[in-house]
Amino acid sequence: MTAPAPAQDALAREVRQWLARNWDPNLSLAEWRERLADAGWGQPTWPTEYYGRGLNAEQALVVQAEFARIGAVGPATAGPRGLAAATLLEHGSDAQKKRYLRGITTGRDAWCQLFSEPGSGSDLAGATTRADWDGARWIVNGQKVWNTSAHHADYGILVARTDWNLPKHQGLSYFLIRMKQPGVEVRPLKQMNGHASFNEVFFTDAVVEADDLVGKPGQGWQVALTTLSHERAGFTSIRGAEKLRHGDQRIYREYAREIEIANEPYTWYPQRAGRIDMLLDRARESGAIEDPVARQEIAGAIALQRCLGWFGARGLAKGPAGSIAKLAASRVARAGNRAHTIVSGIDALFEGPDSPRDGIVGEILLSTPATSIAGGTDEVQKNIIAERILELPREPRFDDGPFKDVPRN
Amino acid sequence: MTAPAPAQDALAREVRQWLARNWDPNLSLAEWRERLADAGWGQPTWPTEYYGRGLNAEQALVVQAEFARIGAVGPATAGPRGLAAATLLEHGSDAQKKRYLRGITTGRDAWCQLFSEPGSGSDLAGATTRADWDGARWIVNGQKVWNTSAHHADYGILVARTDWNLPKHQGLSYFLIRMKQPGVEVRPLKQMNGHASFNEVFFTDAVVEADDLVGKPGQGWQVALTTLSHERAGFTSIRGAEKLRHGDQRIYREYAREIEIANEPYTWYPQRAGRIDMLLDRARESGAIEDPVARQEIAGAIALQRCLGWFGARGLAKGPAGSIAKLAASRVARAGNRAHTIVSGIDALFEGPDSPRDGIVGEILLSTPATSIAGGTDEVQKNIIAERILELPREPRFDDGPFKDVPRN
Amino acid sequence: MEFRFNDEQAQLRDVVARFCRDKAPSSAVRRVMATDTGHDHDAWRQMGAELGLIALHVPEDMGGLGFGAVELGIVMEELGRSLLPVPYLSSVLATSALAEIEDAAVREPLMAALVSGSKLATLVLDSTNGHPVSGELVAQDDRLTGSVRAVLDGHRADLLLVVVRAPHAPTLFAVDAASSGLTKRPLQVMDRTRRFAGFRFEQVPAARLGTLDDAQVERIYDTALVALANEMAGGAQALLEATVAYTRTRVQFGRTIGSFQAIKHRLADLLVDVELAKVAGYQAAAALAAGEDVSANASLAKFVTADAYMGAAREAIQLHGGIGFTWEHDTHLWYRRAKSSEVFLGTPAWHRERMIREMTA
Amino acid sequence: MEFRFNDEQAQLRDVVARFCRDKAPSSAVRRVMATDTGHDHDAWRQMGAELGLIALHVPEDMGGLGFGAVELGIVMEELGRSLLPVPYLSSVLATSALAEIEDAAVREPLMAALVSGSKLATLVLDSTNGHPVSGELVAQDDRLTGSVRAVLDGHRADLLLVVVRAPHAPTLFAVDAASSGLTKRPLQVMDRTRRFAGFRFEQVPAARLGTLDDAQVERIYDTALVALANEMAGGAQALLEATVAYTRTRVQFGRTIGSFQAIKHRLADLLVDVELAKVAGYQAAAALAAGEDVSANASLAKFVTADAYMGAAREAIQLHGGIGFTWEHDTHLWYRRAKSSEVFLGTPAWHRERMIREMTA
Repeated sequence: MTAPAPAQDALAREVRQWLARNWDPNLSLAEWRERLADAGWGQPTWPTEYYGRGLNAEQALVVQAEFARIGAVGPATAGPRGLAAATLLEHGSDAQKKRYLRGITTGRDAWCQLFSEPGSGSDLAGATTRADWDGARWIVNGQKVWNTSAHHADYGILVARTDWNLPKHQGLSYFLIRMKQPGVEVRPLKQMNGHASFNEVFFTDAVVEADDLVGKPGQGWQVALTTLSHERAGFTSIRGAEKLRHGDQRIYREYAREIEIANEPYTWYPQRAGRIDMLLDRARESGAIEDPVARQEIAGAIALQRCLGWFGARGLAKGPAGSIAKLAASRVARAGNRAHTIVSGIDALFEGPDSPRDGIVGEILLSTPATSIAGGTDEVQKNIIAERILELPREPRFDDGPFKDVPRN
Repeated sequence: MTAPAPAQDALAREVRQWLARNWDPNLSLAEWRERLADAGWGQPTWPTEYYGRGLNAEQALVVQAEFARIGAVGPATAGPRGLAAATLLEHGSDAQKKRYLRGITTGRDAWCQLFSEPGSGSDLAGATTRADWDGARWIVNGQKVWNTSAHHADYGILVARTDWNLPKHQGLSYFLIRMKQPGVEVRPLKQMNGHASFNEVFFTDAVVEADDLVGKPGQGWQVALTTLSHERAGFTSIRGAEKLRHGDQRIYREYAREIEIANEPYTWYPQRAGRIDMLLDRARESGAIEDPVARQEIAGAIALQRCLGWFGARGLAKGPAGSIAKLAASRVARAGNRAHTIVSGIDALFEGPDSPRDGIVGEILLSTPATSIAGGTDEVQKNIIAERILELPREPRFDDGPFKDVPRN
Repeated sequence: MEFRFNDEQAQLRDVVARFCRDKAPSSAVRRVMATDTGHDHDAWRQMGAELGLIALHVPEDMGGLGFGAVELGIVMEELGRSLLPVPYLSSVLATSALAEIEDAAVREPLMAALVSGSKLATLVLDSTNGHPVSGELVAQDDRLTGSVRAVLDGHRADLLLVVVRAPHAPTLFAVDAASSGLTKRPLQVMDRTRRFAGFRFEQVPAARLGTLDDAQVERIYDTALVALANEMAGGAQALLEATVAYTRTRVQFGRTIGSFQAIKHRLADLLVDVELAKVAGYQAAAALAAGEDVSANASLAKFVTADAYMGAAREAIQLHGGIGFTWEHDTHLWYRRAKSSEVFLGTPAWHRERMIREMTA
Repeated sequence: MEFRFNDEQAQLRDVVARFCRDKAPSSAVRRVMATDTGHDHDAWRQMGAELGLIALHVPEDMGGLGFGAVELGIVMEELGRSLLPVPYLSSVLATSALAEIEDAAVREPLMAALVSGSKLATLVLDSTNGHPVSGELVAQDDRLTGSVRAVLDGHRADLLLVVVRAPHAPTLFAVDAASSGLTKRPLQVMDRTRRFAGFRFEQVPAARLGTLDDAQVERIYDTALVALANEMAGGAQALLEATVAYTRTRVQFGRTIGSFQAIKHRLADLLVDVELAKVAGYQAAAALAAGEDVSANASLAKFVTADAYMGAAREAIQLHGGIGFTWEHDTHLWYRRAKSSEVFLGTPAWHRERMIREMTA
């Protein structure tokens, strides 16, 4: 640890003083976050005119440290709202920032992301959900999928096609859409492991107001890239059940509930990752710890996971190298599945209460296949590595003409 | 066994009578095979006008059975001469058949195959060895590689480019070339396992007479396909040290010597295949038979090899399915390498006399990588399977313009 | 690439294939999966009464059709190409075990009930037989005590045929599923088209059918392995075909994903897996039919087909992408069957070890 | 994607990299390979006298430069990116073992001779130390008897540092290679850039340097593993780079083979192998430098890097095609090094087992 610079000292003092005057764990979560938004301390890096303080990332750490020191709750962060905020800050109009950022940071409004479609998975830019201008508003028709928390959401960030005569990346536009309207139907999508963490969203003449277009028509892909880069940065970190508990006051109870709701879709994520952490204990339980062949599998799985952890911890997983970490995570998940199978033997037949560890083992076996698909398939990651890191030639293009002529599903 | 048909009985009687009059193990091999060529019994399926009897494959088996019954030696078969004969029978002119087939079947002339080039391995049709017409003869310049027995050969079957303005498959021609001439230089090519089973052949203004063109100019690829189909049919069978020994007479001594020379380039082929047959004995020797992890590797390797054997024995490996057998053989070889490594442990450090089994183990470790390359790489086999068996789309073509404009090494 | 079976065998394959196609579309499987028994009773009745499949492998002098392991392999492979939820495998295990009993007077009435389909039996092996089953049983004065973790179709069987070794020679007992002292616990299984139940035996009265020698016990076990192996080969084949078909139609980046070379090569590798798995199954069945010592190759077939099946299931999900991970798509039903089959009757690692043990015995 | 080493470390890497590039072009390696010793004596002299690499990791109070395992790892990785035939690894093993001796009077003269490069020593461990070395030694009245199958650079070492456990506590002995009773057999090795010799000891007089505790013996062994692991990571990286470069220029079917997606994806997989192998090596070196208990992670690094290296060697030959199988192309020299490194100091399977043993101890 190096000593804080004098300017940082002053900043810390300022935050401390403000917290001393304003922080009150008996406030409601909403009341407190309104105060945060007014003062800008909740989002130190946001501009001062939009509920922030215009500080840099290093300064923001100083602010957060002061919050943590006394257990003060921060702004709303759960779910895709952070992606919406980051995108708006970079591409939104002044009016849009004014209109939406406050509701994002206070937690008043929930958001969802509406990018993937049944017909365009790896090929996100092949979206065919359409938005047509009727002279006053955009009319949206089509279907999105894999939309986490869409059933809770007030707003969505939406990529839709507005011009079918341009090449595919040029005909997309980026919208903010009200989710609570008649033309939007949200249906839960059940996964093979029995959870329903995602939704399908159907649009039938849903409406987007003119001033909810982000950027210009046709700039949707560039705007979406901002969202995606923020999403990718968050993917490889494993979501845990975040615990911040300083007392029993009202705000902590509300905050705990907020986290619980936010984490609800992710309870199976540790299983998706292969639960390498459980292997040795499970092997002791089942007796496989005495089996040299099982020990080989366990060693291989643990080694992979350690290497992935070290790779990430050394800050190597940035930019295209994030794809290396993503592929390594797929290997960890597969190795975990194999090792848990051999460790459990006949018990791998079961699910739910009859599966070891109250169903966790069964859930591992049924969840690991998601790791190499969600957030960009292994195949896409390999293309990225081959083309951007190894600098091998790109795949020949078959989709660079007018989109209406491009073969699609 | 079903009883032979009456016609086959008559045939068997005829062969038996001819052998009774002609077979004499005190003849020289050459003398005997001249008799065979005159009578046509050495090559029963060849036409009567070219040293054969014009019989079908089933009848040929009857003939061969009579030869085997009394231990009569057959015609010359070792080396690429069979490929030359099959190709000439299908595409050669009458004069060519007359001129060459007798020397092939009697063993007077040795042959080699001149197809692969340093710049065209998987892409055989990309050959750049050129043959230019000087008004009277073809003048050959260029280089071939992987030419088994070229240093013994009297003649070669050669694919060379005669027209650079046509697409690549259309500009090739097929020649018969005299190997013993000033413009042909044969150099042995040493492999990574220390053997030199192959040669490089360099052509510098080498000469091919006008009537040694097979088919028409530009038909070389079609003619070569005939050669290749016969070659592929022979690849997956493992060459063994053929043993036919009925006595100590002159002809058997000469025949044994012929086989020995023919097999000389192939002594390492069993090692290339992974020597699965040795694994259990080696494990007993090294003590690895007690190691459960080594036992897993051994079991996996043995299983792969048995499956490959069954696949072949059931007659499944015909046509494009030959590529399945070829890929399976690559897996067997890799599994053999892994298993021999774990079985030998520290002894895998060595080669030659210090390596177990008088160097066989070291030779396995250094030879198995050839299996997935020789006779068509695994990558080519996978394309064949994907496109011809699974009927997936073909790779986009980048080489269908005039050959002179096609990118190459 | 099909191994040439004879005409009668080819016909049998066609009949079973057509039957499965008719009876086991996704909708039917999912409907049956949701029922208590998880069995398609109608299909099962037809398999017995109309197609004669229940009696197929039972010797003619025992009231069966007298076909051998090769034909049984064909039926299993075709069943494996569907997910038709019927208790065929447990029936095969039970009737194969019963067929080892020489005393016709003891065997006949039971066999008649099983072959007619009027009773459903399953086979119970415990770990004292050296098989990878968790649980142990002891027979004392024709009463059985102990427990077995997972019995195929145990939730519904009328009769348990139990091979008990302790404390005497291996003996085959018949236990009525309604016996007092027998506690059945239906288990929540990953593969809902194939159920298991656990059993606790406390002084359960059992009918002693006869003793078996070790070779007989192994033959019963090997028969089970070979049947399951052929089923798995069929499952792997079905997954390969479905996945190839999907990659031929699914378009991304303006082209079918089956036109991407990386996908093509992986599917080619998968085809090799499947073809080798199929011959492993055929060969083991043929060896069993020929009365050869098949244990090494039965274990070989079990692990080769299990590895191919799991590999095919993994690739199927991966190449289907997101949709392959959804409940509504069938891929996961196959994945569950593959995972279930991988560990039932012994993991691949266990069988690799058994194969070496047999080869070096 | 490079882990950020500090500036001094980066400089060290540059120096060693440049040195290896200069000294170990293919022609030089092949020339040295063909000599009796198989060592580049000139390069070795410079590594000691000019670059100070022999003394690099030796503590300053023992006459060394006092750098740690991280710097040693850097040197090994860069050496591993070439095939420079020098006895650096054996020197590291011997000096690391010697550094465990506390008695300066005993240690000093030997260490001075080793660090100056005037004598070459290697380390001998036998299987009684629990390490996967075939051969056993017994010390009786400071005389050693027994045999050891394969000693790194044993063909040329002036001095053998021998850890003998039987019949007493582990003890480090120094044995002059010219001692009577010592029979040396240079071995024909697969990797001709790294030689081994076998030794038979018959009542060989040995200088007792001091006893070691078990932790010290393990530390010596772990140091060897970590050094070799970093070397292997460098080798894997070199093979990846060479193979990628080749696929970018080799044309078949009118396009570079590196443009085929199946090849691209395999190279991407290989990059993942290599990157994970590198961090495994770095992390083990850092833990060793920090004095942490490193045995589990040293074994991890050994098997992860060995698997990556062998995988890279296999892919390198395959993607070079026929030329990759020829003697004249360098790929096989790397393949031989990879295979040799895979089994030296214990196979990957052996180290997976050791890792679990350490984790569950």
